[in-house]
Amino acid sequence: MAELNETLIPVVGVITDVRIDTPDIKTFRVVTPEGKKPFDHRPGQCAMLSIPGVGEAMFSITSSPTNTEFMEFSIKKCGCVTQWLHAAEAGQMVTVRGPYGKPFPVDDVFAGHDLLFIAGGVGLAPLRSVINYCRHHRDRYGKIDIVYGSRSKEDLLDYQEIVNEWQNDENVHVHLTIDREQADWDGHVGFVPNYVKELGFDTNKVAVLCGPPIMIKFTLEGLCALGFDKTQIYTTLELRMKCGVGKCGRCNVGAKYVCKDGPVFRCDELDELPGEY
Amino acid sequence: MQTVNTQTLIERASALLQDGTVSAVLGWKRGEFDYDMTPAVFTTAEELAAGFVYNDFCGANLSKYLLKKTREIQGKILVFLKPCDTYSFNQLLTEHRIHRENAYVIGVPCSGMADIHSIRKITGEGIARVELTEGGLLVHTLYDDAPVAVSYEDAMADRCKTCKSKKHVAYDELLGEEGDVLDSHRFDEVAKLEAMTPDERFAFWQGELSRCIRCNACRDVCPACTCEKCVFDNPDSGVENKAPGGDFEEKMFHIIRAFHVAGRCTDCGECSRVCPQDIPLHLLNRKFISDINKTYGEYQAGETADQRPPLVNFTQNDPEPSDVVKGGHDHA
Amino acid sequence: MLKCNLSQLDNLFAAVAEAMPLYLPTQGKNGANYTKWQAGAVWSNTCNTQKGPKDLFFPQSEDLMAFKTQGKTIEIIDTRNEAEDFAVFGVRACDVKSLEILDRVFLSEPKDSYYASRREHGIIISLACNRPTENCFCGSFGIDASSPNGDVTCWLTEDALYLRGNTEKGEKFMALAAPFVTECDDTAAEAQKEKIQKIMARLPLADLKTDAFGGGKTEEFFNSPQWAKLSESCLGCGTCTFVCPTCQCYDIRDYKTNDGVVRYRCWDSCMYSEFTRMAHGNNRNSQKERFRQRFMHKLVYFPENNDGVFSCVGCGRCLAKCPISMNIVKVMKALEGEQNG
Amino acid sequence: MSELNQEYKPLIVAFCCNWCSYAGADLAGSNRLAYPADVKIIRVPCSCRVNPMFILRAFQRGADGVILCGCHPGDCHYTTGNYYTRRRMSMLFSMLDYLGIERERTRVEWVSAAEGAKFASTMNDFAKKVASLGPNKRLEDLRCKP
Repeated sequence: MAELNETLIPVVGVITDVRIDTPDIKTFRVVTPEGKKPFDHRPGQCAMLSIPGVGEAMFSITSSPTNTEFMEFSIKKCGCVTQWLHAAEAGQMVTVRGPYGKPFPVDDVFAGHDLLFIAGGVGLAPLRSVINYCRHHRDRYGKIDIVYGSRSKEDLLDYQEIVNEWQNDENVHVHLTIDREQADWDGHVGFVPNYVKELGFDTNKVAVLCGPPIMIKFTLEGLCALGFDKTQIYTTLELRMKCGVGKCGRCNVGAKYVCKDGPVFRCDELDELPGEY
Repeated sequence: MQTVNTQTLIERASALLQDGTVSAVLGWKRGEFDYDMTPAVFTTAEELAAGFVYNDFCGANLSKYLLKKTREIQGKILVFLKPCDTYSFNQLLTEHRIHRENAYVIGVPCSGMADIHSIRKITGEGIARVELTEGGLLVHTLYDDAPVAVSYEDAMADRCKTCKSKKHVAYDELLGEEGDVLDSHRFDEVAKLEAMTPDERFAFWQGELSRCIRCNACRDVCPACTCEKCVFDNPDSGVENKAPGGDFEEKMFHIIRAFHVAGRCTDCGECSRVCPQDIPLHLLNRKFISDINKTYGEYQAGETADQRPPLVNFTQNDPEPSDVVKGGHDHA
Repeated sequence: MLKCNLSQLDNLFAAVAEAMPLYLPTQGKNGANYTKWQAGAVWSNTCNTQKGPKDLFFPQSEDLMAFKTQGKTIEIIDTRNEAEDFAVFGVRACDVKSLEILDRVFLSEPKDSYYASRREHGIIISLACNRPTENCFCGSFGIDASSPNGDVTCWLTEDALYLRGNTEKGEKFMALAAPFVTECDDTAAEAQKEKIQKIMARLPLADLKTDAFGGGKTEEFFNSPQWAKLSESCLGCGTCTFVCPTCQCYDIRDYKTNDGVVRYRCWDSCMYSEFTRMAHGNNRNSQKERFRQRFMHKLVYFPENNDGVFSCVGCGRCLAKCPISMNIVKVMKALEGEQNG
Repeated sequence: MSELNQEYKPLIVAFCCNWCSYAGADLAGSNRLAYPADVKIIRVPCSCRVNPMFILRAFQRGADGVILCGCHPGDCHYTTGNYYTRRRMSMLFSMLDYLGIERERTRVEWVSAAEGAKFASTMNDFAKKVASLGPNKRLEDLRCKP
């Protein structure tokens, strides 16, 4: 029996680093006790993290697959598992299993195209993996635009990485915005959907959206107004999950399971599904 | 056999809809068979004519639905309540759980409800049709050429055999004759268990409660279980649970549930009626009722709408726990 | 075809039980249920058992693994054990089919090793239904109650049980049964089959049609106004899901024992209010949405993902058990009626 | 059997109210009055803070007996808390008895801050009674057994 592979049984992971990103988001670096990356993944895929006795929850893997050393998860304090994690220090073990879900089509659909990433708040977490993947394979993609907004400067996730790395890349354009005026901020102020309209992108590209539902809704409308077709726009969904492999029965939207058929969906595919997400 | 019939109720309900007294009617809807009625809301005379039914199989206690319905409805909702249901209604009023002004209660007399499970015990499976006649029920099965005659007495739900009251304790309007509070002998079964040795009692309850599948039907149907969020659903309560993880969890669930409704349970018997595993859950509630009666004086929850339940009350001279839990047998 | 005289049946059960655990329906306080055969047990031929044989393959609650934690360290303990051979006797056609439906979930990649192990070791001895109930509608889902699948198929007549081995696993059972059976032709079994088919045709729900449902019909039914009416009096209890032989939703939970943590899974119900509740919200907030999910899953979503196979076998348990008598038959008729009318 | 029982040390959980019984336990300690070391005291603000679930939970987690101590009726720090306790526990213990759970495993005792000796003798007596019953088998959770 022991030789039989069982996806529900996780492996042990060690948190080697906890980075405080924003007042309510921390990024956790996880490796196996041997110091290796727990498993390989593709951009956009998720993993189940758990603390025995507390619970198990699904998180998107925010580090790029091209990072072979470790895995990172940016986690917002929200429920009981995340609260517990936020209290954890380096050296704490957790359990991890995965990878789960369908990744972004980075090697086929995205290849050769200009890319537009739009994120709001902690919504950057799932996109960070794919952005860094594309940056790593820079020659495979055209121009990369990143629109990222949050409540305040302090709430911008991965701010150091954005400023120190992303903005210095050739042909990568980062557009940051925050919701309200702030003393030490000389950048754009305003909500993401409006900013996207202001920036007015050409439609010859693939767009990837992630953020709170209300932001997705209005940004999607904005993109369509700019002339984008829904087949050009990708987003990710999040629902309650227990198994991660389409068997426990709770994360379905219509006939699709977010854990198995998602979390990445093309926006025209979402239109086919009932609005239960 | 019920003294009021479908037609009487439809006529009265239609009239009340028509003159604007009520805007909806809570009753029972005809099913696939003669015995599977579903509680339903009707808003027009046409709907009533098409689906409303009232007969010996309309046993469901509709009072709990008022919790939601009287809060969301515009105008009044008409509800038909049997005598035992009116006790639940009063108890809900006591606890300020329903909006009285949005309910229009018609008391319907009840001569005891039939229960398809009681009938199946006599006729076996495969009931094609149940005919209600003057003398009793004629049950046509899929297999016997001649229908099987079942007396009303035999067809009755267990809870109706020990009916505590034919009297409506709350209503806006009453159909038929008012009945009396009965001397029901409903504590006989409790006394029988009390007379057993602890070992026998343990064996009995172990056998019963171990069948529990934690479907929560007993809780969800119970008119006394009206918490917005049950402790057993609350992850912060420390007892949240979904499956009987072992013998203990089942006992814990049922003891605590019975305790939470102790002094508030009107003994309507819905818990035992809905249990898919046939666990006599009412015997837990009745034990509390019987103990309360014996220890703190006779008390019938829901008798009036302004009583203070005995477990949120006290006197300075209450007996000590060691005196209450007495008698029975010594443990070997 | 083999024949076992009814007088020999208990000896047959005893011989099988000697070799491996044997589960069969016996009459309990609340009707027939699968129990482990012991000397003196009386097999019940009642149609149908209160709960299906699902529990034997996918128990209501089972341990998945254990953890030892100390300070910051965690040790994972694989507590899995290979199941031992066991036999289940008297499984009806609907319930046999329900296992095939569960297979589609649990045996699709990645396989669920807990279920797979039990499935691999469980021998299903099915039995044709001599006396189906008024709640039965397996025929609507293309199931033939007179000729169930399974590792061994049996027919019962007045005086004998007729057995036909279907699989290699079934032969294991047949070998154990060998001392109590004799060879015979299939005349008696065929006659019994015919009898059953006649009964099936005149069941009250025999004309229930499934044509209106199936994959790709989400749009057609999801926004139906019927859902509000149908779910109006639903209590939100889990009875229908727990007695359903094809419902397979589960929850994974941790239990802190006095010296560690056990991670177990248990049946869950889409009817429960917290089934899809997350820290930041719930995508099925009302009972209407939860109720709709259950039936849409059985009649549309599941067939869409599984070659048109419905996730209902017409066993009739939800008809018999629902506290408010709301069930899949009423749902199907209401939705279909709306479509036609 | 009796020999075995002398060996056997039951685990007792004692819920003690902060104002009287806990102080009573304290006094028993400072007066060097002996009571069994297997009595685990849980301090509660008032005896009526003890939810019936606490009692069942204690049994689940391995207690062989559960005793609840509070101020004497009439002396409650919160005036009436222990009157409610008295009714609740009467009903709960009666229910446990009804389910066949040995009634000597549960007890309510009123112990004031001055009654160190009563605390010790109560615990000694309760522990002896529970010991004579042997381990709690009827309200145990097997998952919590080693």
